[in-house]
Amino acid sequence: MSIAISLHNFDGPLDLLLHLIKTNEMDIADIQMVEITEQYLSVIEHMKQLDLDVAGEFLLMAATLIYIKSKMLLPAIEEIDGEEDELDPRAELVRRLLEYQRYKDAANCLDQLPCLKRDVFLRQVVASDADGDRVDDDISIGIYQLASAFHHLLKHSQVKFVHEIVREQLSVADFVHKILDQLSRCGQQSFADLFPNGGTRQEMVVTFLAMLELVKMQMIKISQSADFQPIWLSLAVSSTEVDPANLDEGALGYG
Amino acid sequence: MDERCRAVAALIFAAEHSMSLDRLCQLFDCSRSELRPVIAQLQELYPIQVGGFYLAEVAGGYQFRTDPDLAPWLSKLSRDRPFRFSQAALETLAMIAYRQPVTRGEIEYLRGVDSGGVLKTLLDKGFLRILGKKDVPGRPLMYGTSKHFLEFFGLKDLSALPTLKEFSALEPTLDPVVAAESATMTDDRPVPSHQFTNEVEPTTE
Amino acid sequence: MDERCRAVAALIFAAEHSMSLDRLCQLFDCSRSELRPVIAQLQELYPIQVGGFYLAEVAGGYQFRTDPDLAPWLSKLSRDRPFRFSQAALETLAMIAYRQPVTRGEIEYLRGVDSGGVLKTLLDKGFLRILGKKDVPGRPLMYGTSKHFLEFFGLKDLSALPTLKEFSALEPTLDPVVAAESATMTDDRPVPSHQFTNEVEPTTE
Repeated sequence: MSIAISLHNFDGPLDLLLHLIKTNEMDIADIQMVEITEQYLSVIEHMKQLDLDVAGEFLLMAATLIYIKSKMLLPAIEEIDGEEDELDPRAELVRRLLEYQRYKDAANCLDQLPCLKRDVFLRQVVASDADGDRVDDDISIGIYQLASAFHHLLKHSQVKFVHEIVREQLSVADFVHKILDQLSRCGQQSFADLFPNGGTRQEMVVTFLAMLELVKMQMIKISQSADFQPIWLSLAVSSTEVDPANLDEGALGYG
Repeated sequence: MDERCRAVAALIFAAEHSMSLDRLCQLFDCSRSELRPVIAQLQELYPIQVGGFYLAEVAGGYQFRTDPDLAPWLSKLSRDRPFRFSQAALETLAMIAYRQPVTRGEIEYLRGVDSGGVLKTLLDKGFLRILGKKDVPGRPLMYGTSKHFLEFFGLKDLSALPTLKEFSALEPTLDPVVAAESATMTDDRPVPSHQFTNEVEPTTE
Repeated sequence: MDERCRAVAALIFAAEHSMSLDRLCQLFDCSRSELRPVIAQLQELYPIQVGGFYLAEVAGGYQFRTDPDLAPWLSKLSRDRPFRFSQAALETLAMIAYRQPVTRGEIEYLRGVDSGGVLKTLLDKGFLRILGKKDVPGRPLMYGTSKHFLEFFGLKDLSALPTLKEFSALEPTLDPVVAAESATMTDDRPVPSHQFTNEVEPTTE
């Protein structure tokens, strides 16, 4: 048999199977499993060699065919538990094929009906009522159109949805004062203690900025005794020299 | 013909879609039994294959359409190529037309392939409607054909679908799973599948 | 009538604009003198004030038109025509159906345009009902869908609306909008949302 068959010509594994059965002039009720399975597999194999994507459905059917074939090769064993109606392993497949064949025929029937704009034409509607919005064409509105409209709305919405942030006005100046306060009180403080547990990310960032500002203004010193040891912060000026007036937001450049 | 008779013809002629008897009754404020003879008279006046177009009974109503045998002449008129169904779309549509209400899973079992894309296309083109959710685990959506489907294929209603002899004879022997599912179908489905003629756009009171 | 005569009638019937004699000659590849008797024959078949509409000679061509004296009936048709959804109305209704209770501001935020007119139309047509006032500054009205809405769409209840997840399952590629949307839906149905702005897209933290 020529293998000049493209899987794309087939609507699915059932379609391909029907084609093979017909070309072999087999009785659909008495499919020769060995032959059909072989041919089916060779088509699939051929497609694979051409590096074409063989859809999962076709492979699933291949597995089914092999299973049925092997089941038929086994001698029929008397069921011990008295299950008498030993079904033909092909029965389910045959039923599906017949059913599928029927809908294929039905599809042909539909195609032969006179179709709008192909065989039959309607009077062109004269746009008489130009009032209001453009109305939906000739589709009566149903649930699908409703869901579709919402989907479309979300997809094409002009509005950019950004997470709404309530900006907490954390001031660097406040944190500068806070650090200076703490250092005036206890002389020195470890870097880790500047970030108490439970602080938000924003608080941490602002605290760190405040610390850098203080270093820049040479108001604090940072020291570490050795690598990986705690980092210590201490005042570089006497606490009386600290002039809070210079340390507002504007002066720090965060205004 | 009397004025009402002429007016009925003019209204059917002018309407955008097939005009149901109910809508005509509403517009003329009279009963169906009063209008039936009027329609019969018009069908006699505008028969098929006489005057180029005829009064057709379509999608639960009436509509003037060109004679199908004149298609070759008319195709010269339309600039855009006629809409063509792919084999996959046609098969899927046939399954839904004959088996509705039907779920995507049932369609895929019958076709043996994934059918999401085809379903979406058919829904987008207005050939299908969602009939509700099936009362089985997972509550899958149930599909059926739309009024546009009937209009497109020039069908009076679903019973006008071509009968397939073996088709109906073998129908009960669908796979056991689907059969079982159908058995558990609740009686109060959102839309009875056979009452398609009632699906005409709702009227405003 | 012969086929050409019927074809001429059908072409005039189906054409978008009035059909000129020249265009007909071109389509049928024949001379004006050949077609004139055909037109005359059709004018006899479709005379004015007999069958509701007639073959009229207008602006350099031919066209079927309804009898002028039937105008009152035809204006009744356009006046009483069933409510047709505009895209704006459908979008707004969809949004309310899926998001209820929802305020006008929230609708306008998502649609990006003023929606007062559409809301009023939908309220007038009975698709909506007012669910109360939202407990935020300004106390805006909250909208939801009505019982008529359910009847119109053949829905048993709101849970019968397909979720966007089910909807997008028809498409081979799940688009990010729906992915994000579904993520916010814990339940398998449209969830009434009070925190509208936070639900559309997941936060970026």
